[in-house]
Amino acid sequence: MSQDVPLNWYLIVAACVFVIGLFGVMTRRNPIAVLMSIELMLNASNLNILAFWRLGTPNPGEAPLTGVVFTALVIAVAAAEVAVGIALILVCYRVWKSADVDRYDSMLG
Amino acid sequence: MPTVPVIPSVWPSSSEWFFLSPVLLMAFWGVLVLMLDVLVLRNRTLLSTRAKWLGLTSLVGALAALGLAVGLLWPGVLATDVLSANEEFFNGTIAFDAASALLQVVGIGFLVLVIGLSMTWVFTNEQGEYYALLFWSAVGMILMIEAEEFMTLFVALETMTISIYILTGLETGSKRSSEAALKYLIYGSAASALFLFGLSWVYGLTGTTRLAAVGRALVESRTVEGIGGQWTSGLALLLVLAGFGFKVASVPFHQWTPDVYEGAPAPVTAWIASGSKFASFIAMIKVLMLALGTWSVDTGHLQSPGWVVILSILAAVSMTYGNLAALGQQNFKRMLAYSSIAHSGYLLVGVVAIGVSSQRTEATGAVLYYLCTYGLATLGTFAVAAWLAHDVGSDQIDDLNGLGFRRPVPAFCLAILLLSLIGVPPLAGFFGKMLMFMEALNAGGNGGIALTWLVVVALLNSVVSAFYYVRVLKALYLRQPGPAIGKSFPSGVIWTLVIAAVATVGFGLNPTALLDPLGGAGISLLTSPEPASSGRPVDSNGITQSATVPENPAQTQVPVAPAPSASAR
Amino acid sequence: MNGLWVSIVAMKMAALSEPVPWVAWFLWLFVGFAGLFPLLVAYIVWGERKVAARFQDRIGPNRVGPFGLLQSIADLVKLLFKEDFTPARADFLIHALAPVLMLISAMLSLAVIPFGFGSVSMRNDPVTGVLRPTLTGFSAVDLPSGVPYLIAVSSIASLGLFLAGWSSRNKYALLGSMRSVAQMVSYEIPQVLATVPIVLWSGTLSLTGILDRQVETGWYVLTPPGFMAFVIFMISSFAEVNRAPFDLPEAESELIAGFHLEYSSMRFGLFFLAEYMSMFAVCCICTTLFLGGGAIPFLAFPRGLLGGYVVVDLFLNLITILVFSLKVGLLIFLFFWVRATLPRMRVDRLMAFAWKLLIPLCLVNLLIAAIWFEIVIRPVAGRPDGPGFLQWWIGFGVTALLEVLAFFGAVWLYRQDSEHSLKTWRSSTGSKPSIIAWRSVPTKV
Amino acid sequence: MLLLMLVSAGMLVAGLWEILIFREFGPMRGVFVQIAGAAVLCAVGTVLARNLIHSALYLVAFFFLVACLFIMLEAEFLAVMQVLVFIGAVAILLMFGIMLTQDVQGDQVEAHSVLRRLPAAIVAIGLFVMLAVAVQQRPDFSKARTERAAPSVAARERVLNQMPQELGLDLMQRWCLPFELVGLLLTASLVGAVALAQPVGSLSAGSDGTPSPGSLTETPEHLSREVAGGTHSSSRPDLVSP
Repeated sequence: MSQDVPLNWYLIVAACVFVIGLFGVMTRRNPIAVLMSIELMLNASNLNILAFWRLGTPNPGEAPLTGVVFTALVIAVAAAEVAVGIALILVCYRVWKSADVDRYDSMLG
Repeated sequence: MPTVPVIPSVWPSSSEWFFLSPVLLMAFWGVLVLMLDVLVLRNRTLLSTRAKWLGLTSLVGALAALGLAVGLLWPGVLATDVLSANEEFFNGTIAFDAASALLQVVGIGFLVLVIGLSMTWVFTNEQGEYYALLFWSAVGMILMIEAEEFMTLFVALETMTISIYILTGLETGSKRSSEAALKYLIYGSAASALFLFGLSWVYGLTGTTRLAAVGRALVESRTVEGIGGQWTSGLALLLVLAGFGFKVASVPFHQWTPDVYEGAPAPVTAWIASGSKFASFIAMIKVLMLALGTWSVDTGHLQSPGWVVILSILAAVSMTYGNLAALGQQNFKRMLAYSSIAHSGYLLVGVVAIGVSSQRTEATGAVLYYLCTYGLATLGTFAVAAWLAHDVGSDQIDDLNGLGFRRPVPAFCLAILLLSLIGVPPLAGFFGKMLMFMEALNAGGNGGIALTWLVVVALLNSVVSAFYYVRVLKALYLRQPGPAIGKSFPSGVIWTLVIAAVATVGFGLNPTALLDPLGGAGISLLTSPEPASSGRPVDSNGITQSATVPENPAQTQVPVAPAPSASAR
Repeated sequence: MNGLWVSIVAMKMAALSEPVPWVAWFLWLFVGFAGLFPLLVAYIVWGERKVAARFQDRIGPNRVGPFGLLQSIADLVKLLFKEDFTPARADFLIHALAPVLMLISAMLSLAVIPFGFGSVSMRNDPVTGVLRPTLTGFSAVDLPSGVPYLIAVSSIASLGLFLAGWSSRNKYALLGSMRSVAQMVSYEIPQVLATVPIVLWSGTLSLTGILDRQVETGWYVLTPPGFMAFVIFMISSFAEVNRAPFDLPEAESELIAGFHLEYSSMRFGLFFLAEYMSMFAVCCICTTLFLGGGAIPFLAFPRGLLGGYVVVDLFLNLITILVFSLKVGLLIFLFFWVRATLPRMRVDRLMAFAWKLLIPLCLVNLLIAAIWFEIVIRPVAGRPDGPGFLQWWIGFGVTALLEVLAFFGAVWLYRQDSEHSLKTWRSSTGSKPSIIAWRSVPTKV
Repeated sequence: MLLLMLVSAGMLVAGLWEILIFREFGPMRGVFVQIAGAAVLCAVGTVLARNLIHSALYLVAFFFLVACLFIMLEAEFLAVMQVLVFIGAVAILLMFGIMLTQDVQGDQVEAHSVLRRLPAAIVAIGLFVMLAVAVQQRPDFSKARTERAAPSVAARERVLNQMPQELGLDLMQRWCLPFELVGLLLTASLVGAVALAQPVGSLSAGSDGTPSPGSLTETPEHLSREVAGGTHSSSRPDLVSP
């Protein structure tokens, strides 16, 4: 069933989502929204990896589940990143009474 | 078709775990410190007592790990047969060779000094968590150095980075600390997402995540399909470089650096500037040389310019930007941040030299030498920043006024370190720069890209950098002392300063003492352990000759696809 | 709406991997999920009212139909024809979406439950890797990763709950939903950890595989670690489906019904449906994981007869489904019983109970389960006659002893801790008694 | 926003219809286009929605759709993991974050500045065009490598049926080091997040941005008095009565 959809389609979708995420990172001012955009980017990478795993040609001698393991690890890393991110945002909110990246200006630049 | 060797899938043997013992010790020591804090000390003792005990415990742990790491260097422990038996160390996810054995000593050494610095003043309530996270980030750092495979590399990098985000934000209640941490996290996560996307492309193009296999696949595909001549490879390369560029703070990805360096507590800044940068550069060299060596230069049918050109440009821009921006800074930590960007530029020159040079191991040795000495010098200068922060309550350069008269020893040490950062002859910084630049110049004769212009830019930049370092020296010795000067230096700061200064002078006077082992490390850094049947020469005894460095793929015309011998396993 | 997607794609997957005809899952979808299960839920509600009435020395619904059997239908009609009211400032779409999400979550988890034994086919044994006859299970989908699927699906419910509270624009609703999300996230952990021993013993994540393994080696609830896991699973299930004594999200006395405060008419009816449906689902999961599904006690009875004629298979499945329903009914009765008996838990105790008692207990239980695995299961893996008598009893003795120790140890530590935190609280608040300090005096657990 | 939602809902319905039509599972392309199109729309919604909760909801929908794509790639276990981790944990976490930092409705409207969006849009579209070209130019290895990689391909096909077991074995054997390291990473982030989010007193003066002149380790009493507010029994400031 998966062989029916060409690999390139997945790659295009992943690229599209990745770019949308990048746009979000560059434009959103609320840190939580930025985190969400980063999640988009990570998911795009996951999609890429998994599509390559299923539909691409593996290297000779490569383990059969490399892409799946990679994706699983990335999922865990993404969760950790969000946990720390939310905690930091809470700290910033407590200190600054605002959740807007542009207003954090205790240092020059 | 010859049968392809498959790396066995087994739970690692006890000897493999034994080689990992420093890392394991640090991981468990982090848990221990945390438990000590949570179960024994918290709510029962004063914060300062708690901090002292936890700091001492951590120091003991770090020293023990250092001892273990040095013990692994002991001749006989790392015997050749043991190493070659462990070619598939941890199923090929990490390598434990001369390079990792030596470099982990350096990394843990940095950790010891940072822990010493952290004990100078109590800047956070969460002492146990602070030291635990220091240990865990060191674990990530060392595994990142040793990683031979993209997944491990990525996870190790994230372990190190996420721990450091938290460390940066741990100065409780400080506006600058939380702001720095959040900025670091946002920039860092975005950069690691870029990096990951690049990795996914590399994985897709080659079908594997092991560095050596990636390198082989890219070399092979050049003969068949021309992987290198595509937008595909160019973009993948750019994305990977973006990730590394962020970690080493080179120019287009440098925005986080000043704020984070200024906002983070000084010991954490020291850790970012020394340990994190150290590991990132080594991982970068490994990835670029072992995996992406094929993409190093423009070989004619290439639409992307190759990483040598990209990195040369980044190096030039980083140096220039960092030095010019540092000129106007009043804040000591911020100035050091910009100078760190500049030093990333110098180091990138070294990486470029590794890419084009015919003497790649020497070039690698030079870069490693520079990394070590620069890390030490940075630790020393940030020790002074830590003293400023806890004692004077500020971190302006003006607060150093007249330190030379009131506290001659630390001031003298700081002066030495600053001179070394400028690159004044008898000191270590000078030799590091000289070696790297020489390698970059040498490359011109081998048909590589003429890097003369880059070296000229670097030299000019060194001159520029002298201005702002000298401003600090001027403050030390030519200005009248301010009211704050005169308080005593905490012992952690003194120790760090003295160690850094002595090392700087010592390695400057006798550079070969450090250069020789690091050159040896460079050899094994550039040879990756891989299944013996896939191209590494094996002598009659079955012992792999790890001393042979593969030729630079940019210079050999069409590399022969390695002939795998079925008999090897 | 996306849940539907997952279910559809999952079913397509199932249809691909198993030769289940198109008609079969059409039947599951429209007869089972759209017809039978909601009806069942209506009678669970009726049953609860009857049981609660008995507990309170009343009769319960008795006017509409014989024994009040049509009472639920009448209530349903009433709900359908009430005014559908949405607060003016509410987020309309999300307000409408939230109850649907909760219902979907409950329904999706029913999709993988093997209600009966199904047929028999040859598959690889998950522990030994040998090809052997295995039950196929009578379920809508037989997912190879059924257990994580259940966890994943049940976590959607907390999302729906949160959205219900948020979109209502009412502070009590929001408070209730925040509370309940915190509660559900916390109690998910012991719930998941309690299923880990089962996965460890079965060597598979598929619910059918687990069922098959239990039919072969005996129900997991009959082993000491399995019993402990069962108890923990049930307790945290009470919290997961927001039933008494963990029904804080809708605590009438403090939150005037919590998250569904602003819901009326059939949307409230959906919440109602979702609550009872998820209770039903949890009981089904528990029966499958711990009580041996449709297996008749101490008998491997219908297993050997399966796989021959379709008619025989169907008949035997009917029996197993009946047995399954009986077990589920008992568990549901347990839910009623607890609700009629125990008072509501206090909100600060709720978290401490999960994090300081259940989770450590779960972890210790996992270790003991590993001991059981080593003593009883691993030595005989692949032998058709299962564990030996002596071995079983040795394992039983050792693990039972350890379980008792672990239980009392954990309870003792929990009490110590609550006393300690009380002392700290007292010393820090000084001698002046405040309402909060007074209220946090712990009674005995 | 509403339009977006309607369009994506329409695509979902269309996809559903598609599934009903194509009972034989050959032509999955139509299904793919529906799912992927909806996913991209949800991603756009995440980035553009002004209300943060709406953003998060779009994100949840996106996660679901990615899980569906994972199922199409025959990695059903990962799809389950995706739902479990991203919707069960990450989305809930994000919503808690929004609740704790925004006003309750979560719809503080962000200013839409063209100055900020235009360059970002240019960069994004440029990168997308480059990526699209890259995808189109992607070298095809079928000739070069398939023969040599044949065992790997076969092994991959074989493990598809046994995904959870095989993945478990692989994680504990071949990839045990990154797996253990991820465990450490999760521990570190858990510990760190708790440490950061704990309510704390005034260790440093937070208002002016400069660290307060703390005290040396040589004079511990000074600092501890400052921190613990005079009570020796407890250094946890949140337990100290004001």
